[in-house]
Amino acid sequence: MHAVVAIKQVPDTSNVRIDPETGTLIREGVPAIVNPYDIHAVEAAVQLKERVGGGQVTVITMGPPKAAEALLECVEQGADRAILISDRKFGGADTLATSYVLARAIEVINAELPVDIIFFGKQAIDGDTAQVGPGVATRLNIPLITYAVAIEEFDLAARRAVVHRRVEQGIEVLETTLPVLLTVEKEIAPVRHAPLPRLIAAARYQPEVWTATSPVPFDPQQIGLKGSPTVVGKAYTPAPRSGGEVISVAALGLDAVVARAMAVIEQAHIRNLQPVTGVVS
Amino acid sequence: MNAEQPTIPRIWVFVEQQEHQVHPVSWELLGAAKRLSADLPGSVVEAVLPGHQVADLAPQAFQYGASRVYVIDNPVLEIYRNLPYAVAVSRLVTEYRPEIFLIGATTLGRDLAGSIATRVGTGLTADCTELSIDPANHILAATRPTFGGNLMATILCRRHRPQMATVRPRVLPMPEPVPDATGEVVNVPFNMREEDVPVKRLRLIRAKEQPNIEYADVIVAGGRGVGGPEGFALLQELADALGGMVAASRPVVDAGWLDASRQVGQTGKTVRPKLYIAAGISGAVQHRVGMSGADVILAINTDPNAPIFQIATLGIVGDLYEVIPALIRQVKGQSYDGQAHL
Amino acid sequence: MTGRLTFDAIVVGAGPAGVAAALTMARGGLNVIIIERGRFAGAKNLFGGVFYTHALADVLPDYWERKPPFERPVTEQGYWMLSPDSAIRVMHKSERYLKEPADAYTVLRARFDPWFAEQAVAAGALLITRTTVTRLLKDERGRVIGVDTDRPEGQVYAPIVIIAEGVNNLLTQQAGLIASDLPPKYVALAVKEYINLPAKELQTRFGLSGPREGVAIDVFGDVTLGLPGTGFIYTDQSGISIGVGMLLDEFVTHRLRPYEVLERFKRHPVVRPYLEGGEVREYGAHLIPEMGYDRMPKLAGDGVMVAGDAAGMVDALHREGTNLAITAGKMAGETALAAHQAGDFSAAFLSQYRRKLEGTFVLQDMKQYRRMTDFLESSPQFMGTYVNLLNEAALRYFTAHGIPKRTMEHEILKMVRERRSFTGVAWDMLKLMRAMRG
Amino acid sequence: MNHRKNGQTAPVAEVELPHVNIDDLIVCLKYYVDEENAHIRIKDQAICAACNPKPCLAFCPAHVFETDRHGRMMVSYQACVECGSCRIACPFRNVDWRLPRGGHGVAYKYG
Repeated sequence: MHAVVAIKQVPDTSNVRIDPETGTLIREGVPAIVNPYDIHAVEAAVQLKERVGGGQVTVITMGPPKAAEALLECVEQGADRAILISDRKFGGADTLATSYVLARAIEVINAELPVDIIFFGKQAIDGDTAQVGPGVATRLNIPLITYAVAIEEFDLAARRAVVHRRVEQGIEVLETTLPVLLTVEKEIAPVRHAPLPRLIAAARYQPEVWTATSPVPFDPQQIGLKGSPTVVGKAYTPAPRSGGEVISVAALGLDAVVARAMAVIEQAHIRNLQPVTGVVS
Repeated sequence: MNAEQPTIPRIWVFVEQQEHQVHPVSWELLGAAKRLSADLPGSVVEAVLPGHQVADLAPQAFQYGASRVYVIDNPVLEIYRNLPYAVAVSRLVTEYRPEIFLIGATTLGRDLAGSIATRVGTGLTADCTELSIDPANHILAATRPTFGGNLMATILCRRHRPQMATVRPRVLPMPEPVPDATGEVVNVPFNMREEDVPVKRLRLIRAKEQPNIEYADVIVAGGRGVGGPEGFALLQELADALGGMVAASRPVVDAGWLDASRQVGQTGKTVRPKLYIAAGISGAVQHRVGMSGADVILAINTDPNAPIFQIATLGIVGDLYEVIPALIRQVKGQSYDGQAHL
Repeated sequence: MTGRLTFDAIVVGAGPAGVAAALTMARGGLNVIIIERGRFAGAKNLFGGVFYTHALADVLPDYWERKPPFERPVTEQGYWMLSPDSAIRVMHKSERYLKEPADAYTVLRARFDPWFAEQAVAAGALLITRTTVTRLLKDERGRVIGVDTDRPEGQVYAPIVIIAEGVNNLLTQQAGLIASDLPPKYVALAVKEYINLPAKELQTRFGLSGPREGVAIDVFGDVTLGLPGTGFIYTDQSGISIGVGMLLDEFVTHRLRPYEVLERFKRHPVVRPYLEGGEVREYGAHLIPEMGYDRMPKLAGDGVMVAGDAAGMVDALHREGTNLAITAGKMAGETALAAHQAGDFSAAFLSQYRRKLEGTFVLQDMKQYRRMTDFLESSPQFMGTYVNLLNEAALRYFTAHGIPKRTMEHEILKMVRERRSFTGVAWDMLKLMRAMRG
Repeated sequence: MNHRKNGQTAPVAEVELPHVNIDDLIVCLKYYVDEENAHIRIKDQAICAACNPKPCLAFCPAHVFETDRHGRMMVSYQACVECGSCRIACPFRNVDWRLPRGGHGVAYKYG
């Protein structure tokens, strides 16, 4: 069994703060972490490897040299091989260019050792686009299952798997051929505390570094800014939330206050809500 | 091919239906497309409706503003799967070359949009909250939150067409349907066979999920001011009436009135509901970082100096035991039951 | 994996003591593992101190070329003595402080400690983070032979374990080097905030001419409500470290919330202008062992040594700790090297660690100030009465216009007598001298 | 335990401390909360119930300890900065305190 996991190093957005004076992001001291969904993807790959009795887990990332740290954490978690795709020429990539680079890398990895399954986290917490996984599956022309929460069956001999996927109505149970690409929710596999020998192995591990030209060339037209149809027109911090009106029951009376509250509830336009769970009738 | 007048700027909206039920975001997008159309001279608003035996949904699309509906009907489209949908819609896009293509950022839409954009080789801005036409060059300015909502980015796609965007449900207003509106139905042939689809749906488990306040659209949260676990029954009643969930600030969880999974704030969860009702919550920074991303905040507190009022859309100084029962009566009268009202 | 994980030496904790020990041993050719529970070295560390470079230069002579992430050199230092509304400030500024590298720097630990740990890694030590050592492994004769961690397959073996676990000395107790937890009367609790201010603004406020100048201030008196303890204000690169520490016992006895004591300090009329407009970027709390020389643990046992805060190596009077830790770590490392050479890891052999330390400032200073904690605790007038008295005397002195000087002096003396008898003053002075002499 | 004589103590009781909402302070801290394992536990609630005047409610620098209205001692270990004060200063040694699992708990950014 050969699984490839694509991961991303992201700033821990739960710790991003806005400087109230300048209105800019305070990046100082914001730790870089493995995208939280991706570490579950790695765990899922490692557990699958254990389940089928062996194989290889290859983890890849596109990013700056510092992203090697994130790969090492995946090696601790049980990945066997780690590849950092890093080159200034890849900079400024949007989801289309990123999916090209990852798909091309996976093709090369597949040529060395055929790949049976590819894992992505369901989305990265810095961009939240959830588009790179679907893009890679499309480029590789293999089945895509997003929001996967469990792998019920995985049959290498029959080249098929049964995967559970979260949708609005509940859990969809899908049968797919292999190879398949999954983007995963955290439920796919709880992250285990990595064994100490793995930490020691990772501390001594050097990830491979691939550039835009070596060991394989990437199409310069499809990478980085050049390969990205979208550009950021402007970026700004949302205006800090300011309070609206404050009214009091004592001054206006209960009826008037409730009427104002109802108008505000109306403003949230929640009437056309789809229920979070349950049947859409 | 019948790619008539490719110069007409077409604004397309993907009509998402499952089990013959259209997701409301599709209508919201038609409303948005209408507004964009006003800023894009000569443009038309059209809808794409794939599925099996769904042609009868087309009139609804006309009512919400589409002048034409492309119906792609095939049994392989009965249940949504990525491949047949991506192939069918991509072919249509290649044929008609729309200027703009909008898709709801739902589970289905997010699964589909990236595949279409990759097949067509164009740019996609995911999960937008705002759309407009840049008046200078008539291109789509799609704005989306990033870095966990701490930064807004306006994304442009200058040279590739269509300009694709997925848009979050319920961030755009629901347009009023025009009852007698009509339009043209274009039946698009699509002849993929079931044996060409590598993914089969074996079953659907319709299960109630574990309560997770992070996904809730309406949250009624209580703080120390609620006074005790009994008060949360009242908050639960309001939450039920609004189709939402109950949450709490740290002191409440510390006191054991509510489970830790319901805690909002720095050491709890970060929520981003449409409506956040804060009852008896003073609003320490610790709590505010967890909920200030809510669209609308209604705060009820007896203390007029409570910091929560600094960020509330509407602050009510008063006794929550007086205000909330009155709210419950009003809300129940207007049936905010969390179900779709179409 | 099969087979034991075995190293020449295990260091518990990647603070200054542990890293100095690991660095020394790695350079001496030992296969060393440092096990740190934080996400990175320094993640759990906090101090309200000044970093003295002499000890660092001792373990890392070329440290300056390795660009340590210091905040600012200390080019002005001294004391503020606060009464509720005033301050007497005794500051020393000298051209002689302006040299590079300087004798002392302000430091933020989450920035400095990772750098220091990197130097040990560069020397060949293996740094494993995010791993908590849960217990010592001992053989049937009670000799320490390794540690267990909270990781699966987490046992590691080595003939020597150096405990540099910090003030919460759980392993030191397990090793039998100290009998029990430190009582709250011999531990200080310090809370600190890091307040961000633009470097330019900071320099203007503190009268600094540029980034190569900095201030370290110890604050006494009203800052601790007159209780034994100190406050501190240090300038960082673009921020201020401000904090207050008191014996834990005082917080317990007087039911004080540490962060409220700190807030009161920040609002003091003399302090507040320095902080104006700054943004609190971090708050933290830490214990400081102040048990003094006489209550230090045994420093070595069979297969084990202890260094740094875990061994109580703090000179509270001179706000020193990291330098004691580094020197002790180095001595422990050297002892481990000698033990490997001799093939002898017994308590008897490792006792040379203590003998080495006795030849340094570490144990000599600790011995000299052995009575300081007891003295201050039993003589609160040094913090309360005297500081207030000094402030009021100063006020009289500086505002006594038109009053005969003799009258003014008389009034001041009268004030002293009202607060504390002359014999009381004499007695206090005697006690202070004894405490200082050791 | 405390051998200080009355009268020599500075008049601490007269000092009014400014109120600080601890939540406003710990908001700037980065925690990696171990959701599954609490590293601080009360050994025996009955001892806390009988304890007077519960010094931990004051001295804990992260205000981890709080009683609910039934007097039960609640521990919000998630906010702990791991100083260890409660371990040694609880008058009844009633706090079971360990180090959080490796990598969890507070992570200072400045320190």
